[in-house]
Amino acid sequence: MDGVAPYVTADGRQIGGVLMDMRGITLRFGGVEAIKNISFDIREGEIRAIIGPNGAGKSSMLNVISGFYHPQDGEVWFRGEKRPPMKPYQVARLGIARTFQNIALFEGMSVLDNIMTGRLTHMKTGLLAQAIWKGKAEAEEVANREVVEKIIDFLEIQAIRKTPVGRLPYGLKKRVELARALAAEPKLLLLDEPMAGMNVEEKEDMSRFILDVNDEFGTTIALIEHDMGVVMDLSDRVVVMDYGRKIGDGTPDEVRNNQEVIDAYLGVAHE
Amino acid sequence: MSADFLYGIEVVINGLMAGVLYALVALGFVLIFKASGIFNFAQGVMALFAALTLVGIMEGQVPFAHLINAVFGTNIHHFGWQVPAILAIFMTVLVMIAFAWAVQHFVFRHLVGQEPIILFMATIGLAYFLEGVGDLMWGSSIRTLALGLPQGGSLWVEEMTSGLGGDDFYGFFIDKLDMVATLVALVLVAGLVAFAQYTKQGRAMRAVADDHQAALSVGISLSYIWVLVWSLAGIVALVAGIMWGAKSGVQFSLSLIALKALPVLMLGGFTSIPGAIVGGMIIGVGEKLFEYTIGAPYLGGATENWFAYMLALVFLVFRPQGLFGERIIERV
Amino acid sequence: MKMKTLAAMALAGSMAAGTAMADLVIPDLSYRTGPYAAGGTPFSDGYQDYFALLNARDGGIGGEAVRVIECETAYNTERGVECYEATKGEGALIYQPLSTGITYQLIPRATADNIPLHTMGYGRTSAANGEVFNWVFNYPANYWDAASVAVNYLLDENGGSLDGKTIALVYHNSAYGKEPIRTLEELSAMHGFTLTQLAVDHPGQEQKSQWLQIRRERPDYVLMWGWGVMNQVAVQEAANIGFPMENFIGNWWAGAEHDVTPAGMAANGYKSLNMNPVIDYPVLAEIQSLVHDAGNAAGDGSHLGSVLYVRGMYAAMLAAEAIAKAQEIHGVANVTPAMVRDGMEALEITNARMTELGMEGIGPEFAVTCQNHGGAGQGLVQQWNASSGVWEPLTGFISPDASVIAPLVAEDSAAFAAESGITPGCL
Amino acid sequence: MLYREAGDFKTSYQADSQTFPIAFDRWRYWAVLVIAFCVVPFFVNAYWANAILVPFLIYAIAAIGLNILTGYCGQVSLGTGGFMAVGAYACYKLMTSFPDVSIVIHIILAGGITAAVGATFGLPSLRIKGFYLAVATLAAQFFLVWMFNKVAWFYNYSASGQITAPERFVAGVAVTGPNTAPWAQYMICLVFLTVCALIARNLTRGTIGRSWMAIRDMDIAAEIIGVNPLKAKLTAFAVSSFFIGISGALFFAVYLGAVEVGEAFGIQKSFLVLFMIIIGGLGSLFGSFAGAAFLVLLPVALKVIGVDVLGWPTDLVAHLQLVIVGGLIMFFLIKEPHGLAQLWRLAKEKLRLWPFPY
Repeated sequence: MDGVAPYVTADGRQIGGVLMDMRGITLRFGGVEAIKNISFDIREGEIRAIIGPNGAGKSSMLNVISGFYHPQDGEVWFRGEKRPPMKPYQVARLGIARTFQNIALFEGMSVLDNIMTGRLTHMKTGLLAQAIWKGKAEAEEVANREVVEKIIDFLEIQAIRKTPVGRLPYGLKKRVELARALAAEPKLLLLDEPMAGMNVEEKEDMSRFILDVNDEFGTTIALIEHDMGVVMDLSDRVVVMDYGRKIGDGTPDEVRNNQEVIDAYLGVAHE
Repeated sequence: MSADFLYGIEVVINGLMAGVLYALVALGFVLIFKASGIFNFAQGVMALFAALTLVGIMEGQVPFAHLINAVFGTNIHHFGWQVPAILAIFMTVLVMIAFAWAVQHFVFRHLVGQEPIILFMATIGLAYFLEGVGDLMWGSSIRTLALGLPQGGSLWVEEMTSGLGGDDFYGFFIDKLDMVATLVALVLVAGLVAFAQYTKQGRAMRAVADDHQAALSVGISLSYIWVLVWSLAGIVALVAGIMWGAKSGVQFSLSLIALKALPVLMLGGFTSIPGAIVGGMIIGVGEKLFEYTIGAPYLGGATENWFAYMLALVFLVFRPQGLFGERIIERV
Repeated sequence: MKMKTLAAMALAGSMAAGTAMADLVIPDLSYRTGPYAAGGTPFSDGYQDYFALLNARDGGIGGEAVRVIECETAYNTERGVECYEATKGEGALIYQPLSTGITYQLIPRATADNIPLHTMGYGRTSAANGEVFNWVFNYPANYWDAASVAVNYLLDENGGSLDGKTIALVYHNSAYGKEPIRTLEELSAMHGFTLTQLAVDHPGQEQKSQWLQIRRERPDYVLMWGWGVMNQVAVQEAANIGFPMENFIGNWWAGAEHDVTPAGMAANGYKSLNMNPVIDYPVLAEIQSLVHDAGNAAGDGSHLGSVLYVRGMYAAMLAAEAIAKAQEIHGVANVTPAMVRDGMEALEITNARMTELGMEGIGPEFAVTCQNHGGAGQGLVQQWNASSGVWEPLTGFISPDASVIAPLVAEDSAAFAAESGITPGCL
Repeated sequence: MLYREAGDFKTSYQADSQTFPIAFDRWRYWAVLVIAFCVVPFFVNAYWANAILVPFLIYAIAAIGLNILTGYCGQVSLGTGGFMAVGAYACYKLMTSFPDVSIVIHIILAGGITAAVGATFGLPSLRIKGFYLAVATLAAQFFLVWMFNKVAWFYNYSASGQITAPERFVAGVAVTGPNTAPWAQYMICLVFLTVCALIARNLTRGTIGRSWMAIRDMDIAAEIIGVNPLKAKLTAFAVSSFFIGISGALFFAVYLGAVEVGEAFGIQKSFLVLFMIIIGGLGSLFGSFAGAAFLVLLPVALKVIGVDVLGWPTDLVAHLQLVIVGGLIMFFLIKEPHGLAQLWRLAKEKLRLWPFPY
């Protein structure tokens, strides 16, 4: 897969070189192998989907990428460098942001504050300057607020800016979570089932946002999704997982015609 | 065997028994926490209240006499009768059940579904309230608990073991009250376990502890179960109050024994009954052994209070899930 | 009623103003709640009942009625400060805080406000040096006296020598409990006994370690500086390990009825120091008839004649005598706190006077001077008779070893004077 | 009708993120400050200073400190008493070792020392969570009190084991020692409280505050979006302990003047300050003030009503006081589980919509 030259997609987006390369990842919990020797890459500017039935190890893979799980075997390469074992917050600082399957917003804070937490990796003033506030800390706050306001405008959530997150309906929470991840201005955005539990209309909205993010900010996106229709429409390339193994990798069309993938989804018994 | 070594064993034995006494207090915490997720700050005060009530009933004291006298200018103190211990214990149990019902009915029924910190805070209020009510009902002097529990070192044990060491060894000291307490604690735990395993209410209780929603959906009344666990905790508090009160008399400081139960809870876990017993023993032995070997000779003594917490703390750092907890796998 | 409500609303006003009333105001910082209520209640009852007796029998002191203002501290320092501030504006003449912690708060405050402080058998020991502590009095005896009295008693028991004996000190691990250590260390060097120190952490419900150690080491005597629940547990544990109770001696805050009753018969023979023997004083009958029977008892009346009740009454008597002395010196009936201080410094308690007051033998004879605010420092030993439920005085008043105490007092008070920038001298 | 945000447009992000977005609140805030600084000092007497105002101000600092740790960062601590003791003893040692240095610097340094101690005892928080952590902080509480009691160096080997604050001056006015005027006591505490509250406000509204709250609300998610949990928790412990240390130093030097560790900084103190922030409102600076005021004032008020107005026996009043305080706590919780601060917020929200509530 390496060495594929940059190209331009049919809708005019620029796909670059390899951004993240997972090489032979194996993850075990006790005796259970959640991920078995999986390799795949994510290229700059593309929308990469990871699909598979329940328990296939998709979320575990995402957790490996964001540094929450540490694989027993394999290497993670990011921007051409081998990534040493890292704590999740260090991974975040590399420019990898994510959303969660079961919304992980900070319920005690307002929408604005939640999104501002996405800027934490960009904010550098020291404790003392923050205690004084006037000057450095305030300037930094305002500068970052501007970035956040752009994202708020972009995701059309201006009206709920000051609302405590706990009071929002499900669909909006998902959007706020996306906003928080975007606020980090990530190089790689991981979306864990961004459309789970949404109705058709909400799914359409979310799909549009994902495409827009990719389009306008050029953000590389890796997503997990159950809704096959959505995945096939959105993504440039798809990795298919089943029981911790990779059973397919390629464009949506290639994957759609892969016999092993069809079996996995139709539920052919495993030996 | 050298006297020092034998005395070390003696310290361990006494630590075990002291640990059982701590566990008695910790049990009450565990019962309530397991079934309702409430960290009951009032457990110590409940022990005081139960013991005060027992003594008050036994002596035929008029409840709220001081308040009545102040308001109506009367001068009443006692009914003039004495109530036999067994009957008084039975009546105290009834009072604790009534208390449990009142707590559920007036307080926690209105707080269903609140965060743990808020429930905890309600028990703080309850502790204040109960302390005040206890004082108003029965007065604040030190009361003697005349249940005729055996006290003092067992001479039999002392004589049997005095030959083990040299002239410096005087035989093992084991307090008869501690033996009784251990026995009572074991019976209590066995009773609780049997209750939880073999009775309908007990099974319902465990169901609630596992999953409130699921328990509700199979038709278990949460309210009933919570009155039940508060009653049980009240009874455990009475037992703890009797055991500790036998030593010191029944007085305000009884409510402070809760502090000795907290490291036990940390170690044994807030939800495990065997954890409370084993945790209690580890704490009891640990603090006594430390005081014997290091605290008293080198640090000037009185190290037990902090050492118990330090021990639990260090233990938890290496094993955050506690003694009997399952390994925690964090998920997102 | 309405006026009272209004007064309460103008809280600040009512607290600050009001020296106008012509009564002799005596605040009583009591504690009838909290962990030490059992000790605080009888003391306060005795303190108040005696003033009530003076009012009922003599119409007060020198013709001036006494007004006692009770304020509950729950043995809590901050509440003690609140009580002090709340009552001092009422024209308080003398404070008896009955708590070492509160005493330390009040020493600088009362000194600045020129109100005398009487800390009887507790508080800051070196306050005995009246040249440094002009406004603080701790007669008739202090903690260091108590330690010395206990050792002198034991010397007497052992034919004048404690050489080779071992004495264990079981103490409350606090400033109060640590008080006697220095004195005992001096005395141990002097008399050749070995001193073992056993600290008991607050509150003291669990003393197994300490008593197992005593059982192992078998000291000849055990002294105890305890308070609150520690006392009851210690007495019980001593009985449990079979320690001979007659060799177990508590100080005067570990020798009341409630300290021994929970242990029942097992406590029989336990000894303690006291500064006020419990005997059937004629004044108690007067209090019974003139105060209690008139329905004016301070508490529920059940403590009349108990150890701490008598001590409270004794403290009240000393205060009343000082006020009378002040009235005599200054020739006015409505004395000020500063005059009461003068009265305290000129106080002389004689056997004749105590007999006259119906309290023969309640305390030692002593005279206060500017240099010595500590009195005679004498104490006696009493023993608990569990079958009759009475503390029986065992000895007469025993004197402490002034040659040991005086230098310690001088040293500590000099350190305080240096630290606080006080130039010692008489007022 | 004054209480409106309509028409009060914010034209910059600074203005939007200010402490009091509603004009009326701003006026009231300035009014409170003016009264506190320019009016009260002229009227305060010894009773009000010693029984109410000074303890309130000092407890408010401690409550702000604990609220940062517990309310903002979600780490329940029962070590407050022990940390106050560190502040007090650090202040005492500094005062007696360097008598020529200003007491203000000593108090700040005492806060700094407490911050270091607090951060050390905060280390286990990386592994231990929730009530387990609360109980673990008791280890700090008991150990520190034991240590200050046992190691004579801390109390300069004095015979009594108590520490007494020598007289110290700020700008020629005594602020510690027996000759301190009530207004001076009040002013130094007020200045410290104001500065502490401002710092706390600044920290909680910015980057570090958001990291704390993120850790509080969902620690795993916080770590994944880039919060370093070690740093966030330890700064919370340190900042919290800094404030608590200052309050301990003031408690000893300015308020009581002499303390004994077990009595002044025992476990009850830890519970008291925790009660304050819970009753006042977790994660709310206003709640810290409200809780401190509630628990300082209520007992005094009940005492005045019971003893001075109704003339009841003091012990009866003291017992009833417990019943009433306990009953009120439970009543408030049932009516409003999120503390006094939330009650206040709801009242304001109603006021904002009044007289057209729909």
